[in-house]
Amino acid sequence: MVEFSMTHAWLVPLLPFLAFAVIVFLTRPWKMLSALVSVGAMAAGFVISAYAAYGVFTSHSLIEKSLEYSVRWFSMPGLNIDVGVKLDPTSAMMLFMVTLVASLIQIYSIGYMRGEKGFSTFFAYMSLFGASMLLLVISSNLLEMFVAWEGVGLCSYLLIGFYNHKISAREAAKKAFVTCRIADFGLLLGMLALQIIFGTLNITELGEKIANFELYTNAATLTLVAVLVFLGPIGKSGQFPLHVWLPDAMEGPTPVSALIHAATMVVAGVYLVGRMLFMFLEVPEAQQLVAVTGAFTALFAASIALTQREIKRILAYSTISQLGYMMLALGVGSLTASMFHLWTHAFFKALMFLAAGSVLTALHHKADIWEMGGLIKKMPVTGATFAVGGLAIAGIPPFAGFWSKDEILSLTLSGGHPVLFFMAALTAFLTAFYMWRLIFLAFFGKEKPENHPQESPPVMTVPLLILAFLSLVGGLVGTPWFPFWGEWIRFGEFHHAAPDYTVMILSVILGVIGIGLAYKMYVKDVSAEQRLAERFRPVYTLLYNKYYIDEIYMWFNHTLVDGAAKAMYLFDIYVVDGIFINGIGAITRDTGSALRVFQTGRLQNYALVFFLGVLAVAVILAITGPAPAGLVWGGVR
Amino acid sequence: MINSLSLSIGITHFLVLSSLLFGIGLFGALAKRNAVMVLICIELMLNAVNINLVAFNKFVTPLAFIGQIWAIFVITVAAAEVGVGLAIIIAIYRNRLSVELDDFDWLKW
Amino acid sequence: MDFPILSIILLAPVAGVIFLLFIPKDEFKLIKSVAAIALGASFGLTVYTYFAYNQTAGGLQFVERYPWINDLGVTLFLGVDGLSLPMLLLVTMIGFAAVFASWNVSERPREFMILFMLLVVGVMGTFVAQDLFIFLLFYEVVVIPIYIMVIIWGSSKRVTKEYAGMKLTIYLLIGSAFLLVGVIAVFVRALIITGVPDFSFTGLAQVPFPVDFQIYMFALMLLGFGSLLSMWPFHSWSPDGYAGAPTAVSMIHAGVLKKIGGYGLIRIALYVLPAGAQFWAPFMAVLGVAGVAYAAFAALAQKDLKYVIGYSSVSHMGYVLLGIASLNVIGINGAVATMFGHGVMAALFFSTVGFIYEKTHSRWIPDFGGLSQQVPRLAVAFLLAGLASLGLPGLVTFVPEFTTFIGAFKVYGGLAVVAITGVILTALYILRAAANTMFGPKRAEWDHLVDIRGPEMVPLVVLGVFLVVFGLLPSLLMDMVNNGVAPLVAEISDVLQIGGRF
Amino acid sequence: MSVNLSLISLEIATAAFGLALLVLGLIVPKTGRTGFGSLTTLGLIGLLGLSFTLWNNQGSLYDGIYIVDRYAVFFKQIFLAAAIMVAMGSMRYVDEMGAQAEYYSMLVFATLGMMVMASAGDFITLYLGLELMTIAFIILVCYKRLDAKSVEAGIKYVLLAGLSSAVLLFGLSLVYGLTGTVTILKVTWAFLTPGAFSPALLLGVVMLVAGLGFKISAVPFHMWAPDIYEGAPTPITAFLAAGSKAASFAILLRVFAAGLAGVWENWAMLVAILAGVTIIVGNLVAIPQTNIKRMLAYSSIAQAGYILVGLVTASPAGIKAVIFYSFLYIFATIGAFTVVSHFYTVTGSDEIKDYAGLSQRSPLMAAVLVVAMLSMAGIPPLAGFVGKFYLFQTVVENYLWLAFIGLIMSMVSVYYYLMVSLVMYRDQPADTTPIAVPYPVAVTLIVAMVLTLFIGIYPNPVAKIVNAAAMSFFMLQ
Repeated sequence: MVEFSMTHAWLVPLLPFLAFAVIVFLTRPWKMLSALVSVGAMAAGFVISAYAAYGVFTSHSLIEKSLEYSVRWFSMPGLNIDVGVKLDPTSAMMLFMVTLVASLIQIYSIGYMRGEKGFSTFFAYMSLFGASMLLLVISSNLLEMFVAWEGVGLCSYLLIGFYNHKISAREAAKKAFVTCRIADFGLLLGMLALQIIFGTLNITELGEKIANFELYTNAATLTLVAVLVFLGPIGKSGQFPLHVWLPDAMEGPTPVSALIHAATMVVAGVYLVGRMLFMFLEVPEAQQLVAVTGAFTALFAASIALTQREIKRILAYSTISQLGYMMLALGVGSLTASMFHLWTHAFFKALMFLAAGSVLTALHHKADIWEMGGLIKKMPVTGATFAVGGLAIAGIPPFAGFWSKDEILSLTLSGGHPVLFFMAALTAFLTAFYMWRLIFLAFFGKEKPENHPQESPPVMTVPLLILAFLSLVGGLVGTPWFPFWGEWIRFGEFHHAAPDYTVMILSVILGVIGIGLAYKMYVKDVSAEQRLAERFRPVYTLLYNKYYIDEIYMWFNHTLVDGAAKAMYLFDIYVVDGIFINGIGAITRDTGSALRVFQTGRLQNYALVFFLGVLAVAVILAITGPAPAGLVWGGVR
Repeated sequence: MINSLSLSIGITHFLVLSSLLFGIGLFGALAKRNAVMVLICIELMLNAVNINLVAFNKFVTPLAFIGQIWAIFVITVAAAEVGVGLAIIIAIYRNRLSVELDDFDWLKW
Repeated sequence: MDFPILSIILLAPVAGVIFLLFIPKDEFKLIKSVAAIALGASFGLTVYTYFAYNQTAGGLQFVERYPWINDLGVTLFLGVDGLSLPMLLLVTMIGFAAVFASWNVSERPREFMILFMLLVVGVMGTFVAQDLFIFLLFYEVVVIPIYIMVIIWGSSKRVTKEYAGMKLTIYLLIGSAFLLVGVIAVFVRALIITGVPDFSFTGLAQVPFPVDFQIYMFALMLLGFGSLLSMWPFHSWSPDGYAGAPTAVSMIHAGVLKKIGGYGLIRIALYVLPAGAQFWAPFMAVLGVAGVAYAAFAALAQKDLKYVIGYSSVSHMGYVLLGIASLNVIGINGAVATMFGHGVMAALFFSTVGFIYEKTHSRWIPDFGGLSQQVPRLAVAFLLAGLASLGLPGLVTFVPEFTTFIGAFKVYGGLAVVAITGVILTALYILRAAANTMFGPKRAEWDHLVDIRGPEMVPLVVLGVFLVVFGLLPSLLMDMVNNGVAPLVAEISDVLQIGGRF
Repeated sequence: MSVNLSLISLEIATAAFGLALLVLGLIVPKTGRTGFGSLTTLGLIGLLGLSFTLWNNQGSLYDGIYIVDRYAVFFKQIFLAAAIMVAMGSMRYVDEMGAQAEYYSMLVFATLGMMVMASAGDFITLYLGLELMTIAFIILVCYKRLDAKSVEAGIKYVLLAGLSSAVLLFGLSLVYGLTGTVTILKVTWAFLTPGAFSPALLLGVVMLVAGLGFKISAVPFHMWAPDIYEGAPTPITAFLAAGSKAASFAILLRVFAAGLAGVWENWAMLVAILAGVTIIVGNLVAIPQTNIKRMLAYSSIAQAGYILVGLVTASPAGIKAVIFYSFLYIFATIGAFTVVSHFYTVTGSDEIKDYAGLSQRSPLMAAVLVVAMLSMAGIPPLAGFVGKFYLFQTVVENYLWLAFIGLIMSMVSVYYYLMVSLVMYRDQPADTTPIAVPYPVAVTLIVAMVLTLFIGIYPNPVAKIVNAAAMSFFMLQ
């Protein structure tokens, strides 16, 4: 079975895809059946990937040399594209994690989406979403990855716009797609360049060739290429400045948000950079860019999250900020750390979103945390699990988040980036603060009479509990004392860093202070925030309005793009068409009418013209014709 | 043979005469407004041709009677043409009560 | 090939036409069924041909050759290779689908179907003809049926259908006039050089034309074929034309007819006059890129669905031109494949818009919103076509565009980048159109709409299948195309290296 | 010398037939006069059959005065074919006019004139043929002597034709005088003798050009054509446009391609310019026309320009192109005009706007009209395309600009042709009563359409024959 799973890993994406097809074409009328098909496919995928992961994590050879098999997709002289599977600890881990989280989320959705219109369609999309993500994870070729990449984008478009009768949802979906498209433009260029320079898009081959890229190109070019490729992740993983679509993605049903934010879409970018890490390590500038972008995004998003009021929006910004961490880790050259954080983050973020989802269902989609309060009493499981997530993200040991975040911090410091380290540390503090601000406001404090919350059914709470458990223990695979993780998932040599207690303690302290401050401000005296807001009004509004970045983009889009469009169109109508085409036509017609006037109907005018014609001919002949001299000497000889 | 022309004066006279006749006819055909007059002017032009033909025959091909024969043909044809022409003029007079060419401009543009 | 399959593919619709002449003109169902059967037969046979084509052998296959006009060296020379087969498949597919897209034509359906089938025959002929003269015969057959169809069954919005039809016709004819001059001159020069009249592509390609002559003639052909390919700035017939034309005509026209331009550029201009191509390639590239960006922006400003598609097709043809201009196997492969992909996509798009217009009598985007709730299947078709149009991976348009980009990027670098921005703009206007038409709060005035069903589904199914299958398995398309393009390019490229065939 | 009368048997028979018709017209009582149309048709068909016997019986009479080669014979067949179609097409039309015997006999005599022109080997024969044709036409043009337009056309034609033939004659006489011969082929040698070329001779040839240019209605000698075409009875217009033009081209080729062969390059540019101007003016002025006969008149002027293109290089290819084009041209022209004439007999109108909805009232007529017009425009797969191809093939090497003018203008011409199609196909008819097409007219139309299509799609057989004709043309020298 292990053998089978490893050699048939392509089944993992294929099954959900088939589920999608089956639901769309066959089982759409029967809701539960569709749901079961979808969940079943994902679960089966989980089983396979579990076995595969087991297989991978027991054979050391795969760390250096991944297991690959592929088939020809299309080819022509000078362009060969094979699609296939690239199985190594990283992808195995991703397979395992994605299938696991996705299955849980889908199970949860059965409860969450009950009675929704388009229930089956929802599950079809979810399956397609999962399929694309899994394909992305296992692909051995950049183009294949790009296909999955866009597939993910498409599904996010469909799912964010699931309630597309709402203007907001429709716009959010469009925004998500277009933003990612802009990023993909860079990625596409990067891929074209890679194909043209190195003649292949197979990741492994690229790795070998880029290892000594001087044979093919110079460092400057490669840097440019790397930056272009990095554009893609900036968009997909919601890094600054293309993060704008991510918060709006809230418009989709909550499980979708969970899936997008935790397991699938947004980590795709991180994963891609991780896959191409060998390239970034070759060109320090690009690597630097990654690190800086990551750190800045982390801080930036966290600062916005401080003032938001919608529960899911806060979570969204926290996601952006966590993704910043992962990018930072990659930027400082550690695949291990970023993947580790990706892994832990998947659990606690999925947990928090699902919990938020159950809150929203309980409160009939009232999202403002200031209108909640004391929910813990009515919704113990949800509250508790959410709190677990909160502890995890705040980096309180032994919760999962602590280990991964700590590793990133220590690496940043040891990697010699004090500034970045400072930003990351500050972010850690802010994270703890805003996350617990949310928790305190929503679950503690006094209850609001107008709310009549109720605990969600088991189908929703069980996944919560599982995820809570994972967020509790998920980090133990990579503690400094038991570096199982780092031994397997790494790029380059494995070196076991001694535990850095100062950083560890610092991060814990920051987390605790954050929580404490939140407790003081939002449980002790609730008016504290208003007072602060009064004092720092400009800052507050700036943060509350997300630095006005959306507005800037809107302006750009409406003024410049649409303006240009209008200009071109008018040019087309009035110049290309109006002047040239119609002009020529008019000239022709008018000439006709003008010449027509000569036809007076007077017989003798005709005769006159006739003789003028004779003269004309004579003249023409005299010019072009034979022996003009003859005219000079004239007369008859 | 052609060079022998230049020696003789006669041909030139004939040619000048015919050309004048032709010119007169042409002028009339363009200037006269009366259909009959125009018809007659055309006859003048044809006669100019006849003079040419006969003269050339005399001076260029004295041995063959090409010119004369041709001239006779021309006269015959001209007669036929005039016959038809007059008939038409009568017809159009019947139906427009005019033989002024300027009146006949129903067909134009 | 003893069994004249190509002739039969060509003659099936003709038989249909003859049959229709004897059907009373009010037997609506029967008339449409006959058309469907005739075109379906061609379609089926073409699919068979497509897969029966022996790729390992390559070259022209299913050849039929009969002497035609001896003193001009014209032979009725039919045959298909990797270049023409995809196009032929495209014509028959779209022709078949278009019959169903115009299933509800109730005004003079018999004339409609007769003209339409003539149109299809003409287009098919251009792709199977391997003789320049025969190619020309078919090339202009199509003009008049199109005109008559536009003026009878067309629709007037921004411009009257009369204007649109006349513009379409005259524009293309003037273009073809230049083309004709070029063709005649090439033929005569070839006759002078070789002494034997030969009109077959292969024959002409063997003639060593002087370089400056090639340059001059290529310009003429570029003008002719370019205006058919709606090459910027000779594109302005296309949006108006499509807007004015009835659905079926828009489908065929945007789907395949304008591809004859690209096909001709490769099959004739490039193949016969390589030196000219080499000279003009940069200009072509610039025009192509200009077309992409310009038309994409123009499309962004449109409020009429058909205009959006019209401009988008102009913009896509820019890619084709760019690919051809790259003069390498990859680029030209991309160009040809892009023509195929865009064909399927545009046809689906036009049929969808056609249905929308038929049901709502409006194409004005602000009139719509939330249609996906009233006519979900139409919404699916619309979205499918739209996503294909923005080159979504997994649909038939992606791999071709990617290939084109590689080919062009190799040669033109920065210029190509400008063209690739088209990817973003396309997404922008397509999604905008989709959002404002299909999504958002639904409107009461469209509650009465009935979704497409029965025969109306055929275009969606047929075209959709090709859209997805050829997208997921691009080798089905690319191998065939490469099979046709690679040898051609190999030939001209070694000509260019040794500078002329001597 | 022995005179092989079998060579002119065709002409003799035609003349006899014409006279017979005339006599019959006198003796047959007024009541029984409706059979003339069919009689004429049959007779002409018989003559056509007779003409085939001459295909392999060539030679010239009276040392080159009268030439019977395949070139001439083929042209005669063209005339006969045209005459047959006109005769058939005009049956209904003529019934309105009464006194048919003269009409048909004049038709035959006009044909005879054309035949003589085609065979003319010297200026005198040329002149006789020309005048015979012209006078017959004059009579036919104003045959509707009660219709003001017809008579006006008649008087315009008689006077202008008289003028033109006077000019032609003067030119001929000069040429005769300065070369000392009237036999066309001998004229060539005179031209070749050094120093023989004088301005007077030049003037002579110029007048020759003018005279013949008048007959083919080449700009600037075209002014008469629109009026006459509009005024004349429509079948006669057809015959004028098709037959008279073809005959004039036949003689034009003889005089210029054969007669001036030696010094041709001096004339090529002139002809090229004439052709270009004719094409442009004809097509442009046709655009604003509202009367279909007038529109077709202008378009036939343009057609003359196209045929002139073949004359630019008087090469075998050029001759072939001219013959080929004049052959297919008669079918297009007569097809179109027959539709017009029948439409007139039914509705009494020649205005384009009255053609509204013709496609529904009579699909056949509409189809024929469209096919004929598009063939004139040279749209594949119609005969006109092949014809134009042959024509322009001869000039692309040295006169590329002419090819541009010709082809672009022919696409412009599509514009006004399509305007007619627009009216016929889009508009709903004012009165929807179907137009019944009588048997002979229908035959004419179908023959015209089928041949136009057939020649367009499979020109090979015609091309073969035309080749033979063109070859024989050059065998003489």
